[in-house]
Amino acid sequence: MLLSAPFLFLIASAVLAFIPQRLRAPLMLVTPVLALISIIGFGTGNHGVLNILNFELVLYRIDNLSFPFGVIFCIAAFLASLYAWHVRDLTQQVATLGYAGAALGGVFAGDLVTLFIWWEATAITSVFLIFARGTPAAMATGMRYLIIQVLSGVLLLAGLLMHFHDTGSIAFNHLGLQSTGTWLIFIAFGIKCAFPLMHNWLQDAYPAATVTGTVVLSAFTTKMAVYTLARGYAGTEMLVYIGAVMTLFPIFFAEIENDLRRVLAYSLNNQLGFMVVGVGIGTELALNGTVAHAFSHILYKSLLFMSVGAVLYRTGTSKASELGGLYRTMPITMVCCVIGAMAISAFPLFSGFISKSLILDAASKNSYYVVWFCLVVASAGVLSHSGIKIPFFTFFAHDSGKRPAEAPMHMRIAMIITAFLCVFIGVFPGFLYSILPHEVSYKPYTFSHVLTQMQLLCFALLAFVYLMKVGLHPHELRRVNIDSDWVYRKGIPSILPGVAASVIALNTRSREWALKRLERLGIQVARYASPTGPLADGWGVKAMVGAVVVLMFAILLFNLWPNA
Amino acid sequence: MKIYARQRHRVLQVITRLLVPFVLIFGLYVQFHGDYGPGGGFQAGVIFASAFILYGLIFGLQRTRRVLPPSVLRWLMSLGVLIYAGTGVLTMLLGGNLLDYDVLAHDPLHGQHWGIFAVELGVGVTVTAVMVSLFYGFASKR
Amino acid sequence: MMDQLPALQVMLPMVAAPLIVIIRHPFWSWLIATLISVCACWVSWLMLQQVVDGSIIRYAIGGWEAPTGIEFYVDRANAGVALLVSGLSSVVLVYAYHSIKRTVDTSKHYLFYAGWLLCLTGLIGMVITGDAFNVFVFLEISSLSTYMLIAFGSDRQALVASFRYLVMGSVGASFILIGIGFLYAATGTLNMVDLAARIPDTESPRAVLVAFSFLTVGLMIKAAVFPLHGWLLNAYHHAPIAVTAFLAGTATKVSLYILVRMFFSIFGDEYSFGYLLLNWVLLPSAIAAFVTMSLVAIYQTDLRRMLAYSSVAQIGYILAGISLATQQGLTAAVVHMFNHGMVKATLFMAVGCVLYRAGHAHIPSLERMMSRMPFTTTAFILSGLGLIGVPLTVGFVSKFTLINALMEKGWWPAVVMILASSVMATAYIGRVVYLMLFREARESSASGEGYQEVPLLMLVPMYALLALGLYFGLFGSQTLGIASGAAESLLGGYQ
Amino acid sequence: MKNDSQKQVSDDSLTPLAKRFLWVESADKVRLAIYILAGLCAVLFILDFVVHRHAYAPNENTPGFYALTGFLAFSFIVLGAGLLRKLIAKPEDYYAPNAVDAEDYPEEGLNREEFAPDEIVENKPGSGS
Repeated sequence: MLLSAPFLFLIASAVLAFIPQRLRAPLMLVTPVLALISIIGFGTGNHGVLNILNFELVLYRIDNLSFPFGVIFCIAAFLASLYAWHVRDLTQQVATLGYAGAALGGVFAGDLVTLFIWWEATAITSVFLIFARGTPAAMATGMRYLIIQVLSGVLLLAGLLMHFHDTGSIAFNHLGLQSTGTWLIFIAFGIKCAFPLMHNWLQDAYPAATVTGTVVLSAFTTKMAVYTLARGYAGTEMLVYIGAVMTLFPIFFAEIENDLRRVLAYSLNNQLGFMVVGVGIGTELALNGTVAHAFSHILYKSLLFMSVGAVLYRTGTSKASELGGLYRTMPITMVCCVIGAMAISAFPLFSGFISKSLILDAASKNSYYVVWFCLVVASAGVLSHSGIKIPFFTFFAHDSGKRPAEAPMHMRIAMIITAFLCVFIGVFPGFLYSILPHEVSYKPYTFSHVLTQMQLLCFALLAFVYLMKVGLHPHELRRVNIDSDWVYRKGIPSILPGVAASVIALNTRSREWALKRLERLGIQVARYASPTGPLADGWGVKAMVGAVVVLMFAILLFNLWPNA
Repeated sequence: MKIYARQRHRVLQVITRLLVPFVLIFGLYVQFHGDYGPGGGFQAGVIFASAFILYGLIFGLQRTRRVLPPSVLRWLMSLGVLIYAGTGVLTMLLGGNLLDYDVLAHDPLHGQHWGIFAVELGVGVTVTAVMVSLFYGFASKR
Repeated sequence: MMDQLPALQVMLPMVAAPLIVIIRHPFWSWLIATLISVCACWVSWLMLQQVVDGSIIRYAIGGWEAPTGIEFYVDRANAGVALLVSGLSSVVLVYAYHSIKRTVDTSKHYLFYAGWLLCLTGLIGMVITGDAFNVFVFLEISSLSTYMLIAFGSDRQALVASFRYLVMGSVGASFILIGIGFLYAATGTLNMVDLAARIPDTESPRAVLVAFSFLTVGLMIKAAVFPLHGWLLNAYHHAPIAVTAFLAGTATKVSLYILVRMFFSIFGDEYSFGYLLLNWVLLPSAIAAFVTMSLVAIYQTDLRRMLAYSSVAQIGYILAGISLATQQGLTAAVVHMFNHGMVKATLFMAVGCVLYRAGHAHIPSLERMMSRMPFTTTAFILSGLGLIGVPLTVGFVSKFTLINALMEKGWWPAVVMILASSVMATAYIGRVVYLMLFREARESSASGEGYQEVPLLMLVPMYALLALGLYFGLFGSQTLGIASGAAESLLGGYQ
Repeated sequence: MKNDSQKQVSDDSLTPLAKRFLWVESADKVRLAIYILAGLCAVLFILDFVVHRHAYAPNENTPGFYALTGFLAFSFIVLGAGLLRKLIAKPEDYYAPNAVDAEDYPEEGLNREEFAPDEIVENKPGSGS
């Protein structure tokens, strides 16, 4: 069991702390490779079945659905480690491996209890990637992130307990929305999957992480959530509509967002929407689409985060308003970024094309026409914020005058490998299709499909050109845009003083009274429980004998009762 | 308790000297007659010890300690327990259950006889030693 | 020889104790005690193997068959408890060598180890005997030697503590004796199996009732059930730490075992709980135990005392499981006896290590223990997690089973109370852990020399026990399986 | 497209890869690119009338459906987003000090390095750091 992929990561992350500096980065590269070998070596089936407390815990379930996620997680961990070769911060290194291991553990968990443990582990390990930025603001952001993640875990725990109480089983198979317990689990998954109105943590936290941390963060948590949804709630119709909303609304926010890493976070949210729609449809084709899209998404989203991260690494900013014209001195980063942008926009011959179309096809085949149309619109939107905005405002547009050096060697290698994979999957979809959960008969490269996609994208591009020429395209401004998280970040805190003031004004006396009571209670408790207090001390022989008499009396009384 | 070891208790001393052997013999009698009649290790031990206690009352602690040093007592205490437990172990070694005296001799009757004898001896030795050391303990501490 | 195991179990330490007194050599007496204890442990392991399938060993002492003679009665339940007792004794004895050398005068070592073996004899005897009066005899053997062991504590308070325990223990023992006497008067037998058979048709139910009440209260004193726990605190606090570790793991558990045996096997759960409403006494005192004692533990300043209070609280959990009188509740109780025995012994051993180097166990002075005694601190923290009941530890296994059992019966308030007391346990363990790990040493104590780690002979047994605890935490189904079998044996009464 | 005075790096010292993209500086060439795009769009649009597509969704077969959708959706999103910004945009330090929006990325996590043409020329692209 120690050789299973999650534990390999955990062991490696523990070992990191004890080996010299120069061996750490290589170890981080080797671990994902070993883990991948382990996943393939174990083969499909339930491994590591433990019987604890009469529960059957399945620590390592490899099947058609979890296998592709395991593979892509290993790849993502490898690429992120390569990208982070320069990092000398032990905390981040340990967190990276631990986080990847926890996410793998979640994906391979065959029961809800194991899932819960890994679920919380992802939260706890990943937050260090945000803390590692080291500023007080990052600490605050990390705490917000952690609270929401842990809340998700708590909901999962509550849900699984209720589910266990209802059914007597903790197996993690199809759950469906059938009871309060499964609803709670659904919400827990939804939080990590950034459902609308539960999404804020994503956009809040990812831009606050370190350069390399964001790359790591982007790969795991949300995709683990997509996996759990696909496992537990495939075919739940509500997900189709949730997913449709998810694809649409982040686009608008992404469009006007200045921080490019937050743009990418919104775009990540939008891409998750596609996957959630796939899960909601729940047919074999749709699930294939979800898995395929998660697979290719991890790659191109990592690539985009890497390129923006490289820019940040060299220039100190990732704000669109501060950047521009960097193609001169960072051409390789630029090319990689453009490849990532084309992949996410689903240009033919790129990975997004062959995965997203599965979901779109499933939507129209199952008569979700409105949703299908939303997805088409969203595809145009993806082009707007990720396909054009990211590379254009970073590397072209107006010249910011910045002349940073090209990204470091290891970053370039990481980006080139990732870019290659994006193209490779797009050109040879068979490789990806062969590891999908179900048999794939879909042919992405039909003439009409290529044609319609090209029409969509080219006309969208045309619209972009037109809007730029007319000057209607929003300028990049140093602004933040409030999202629904305003409610708990500003709204409630701003109302609170007012409410509190009125409460105080109205109830000063009663509050004081209550506080005094509480304080007195505290003092009383402390007095009784303190080492010299009566609860703790004073159990002399006399008191004890007294207690004996009382107890004896009580027992006799209770015993005689029925006789009398 | 105060120990008087003075000349003016000559009468007591003489009588004690006379009494002690009889007490001891009576103790032994109770001990060894225990398996047929009233008696046994506990009673015998106490009677046996009372001889020493009497001696100690009259002649003082020092002299009694010379007769029966505490180190010997400790040894005797353990020995008694060992005799008792050893009998049990012996029966086990001989193939019976714990304290199954039947196996100690050729026929069960003799076996029972020997077994009780040994066990009671152990009890007697221990009780004697414990009683005397209790006496020492109380007498020496004020 | 295999059929002589029950007798061997008792005779080994009993023969060795006087031998040690004769030998009188500190080292050799330690070695003999340890070896004998290990042998006893091995014997009880073999015994458990014989009965784990549900069979029963009945060993007639002196060849006199049951109702007439005294017998040892071994089934799954008490073989397990015997293994716990002898196993903990062995581990703690290995550990005790250095620790005792520090606290007890060398010239008295032989007495200490002889007393230890006698205590072991008594405890094991209580567990495996099938005769009610014999229970009392062995109880006295173990109690008397325990008083002695406690009095070996290094400070003068130890004598007082020992004396207080002696008074309370004697009250308890006499209650038990009176109870047994009434039982004998009512039924004319002392053999437990026979008692169980005769009690239902006895002509004097009042006498049985009184016997039941006396036995219950007497055993509750010996088991330190909540309002009767007063002796335990000082005893655990002032006894030599090895003794505390041993007693905390075994003595109260054995009494609880006798209590369970009595409730379920002799009187039968119908009688104890269905008819006599005992859970109106047991459950309230259990809940009061784990709520108030956990609360009190938070405020303690001495580590030993804190753990002593926590012990009383944990006994409350076991009692709560017993008072459920269901298969699952009893399983929880039995498994918690084991788990808590292991965890608490480990914790006290860790405290002993601290005492060994620091000379005190004053909680506020334990800052930065991690940097001074990393291994000890790690052991303390890990087993502390087990005490709290963090998932994947033994504490979780038993607490979870208990909560499940309570929920099955629908006793939600009790569940809430358990959760509340778990929070308190987190508070009192967490406070110590926080101090040990994080707080910067104050100037005054920082100026003192850093401690070193304790000798290997102390670390190894501690870690062995810790590893065992972790193992059973991960693979809880093994202990649960045995405990469930034990519960079955107990609930089923005598065949 | 402007501010040549800001450049400390002359275009000649750029790497060959970067030089290939210099056309974006020239307004003519950009215009040419736009014409090419427009031409491509026209071709794609016409193809729609020629090719028969198999479709599930209603209207999907209507010629120009995708073209129109792409153009309109994009415009709608961009314009809608512009309006949205009017509603929700706040100064960058709106959430400060509890958010990273307004702060600079900590220097210790960065490796700012100016482009050094000599080094690139010597080593050719793909080296450095």
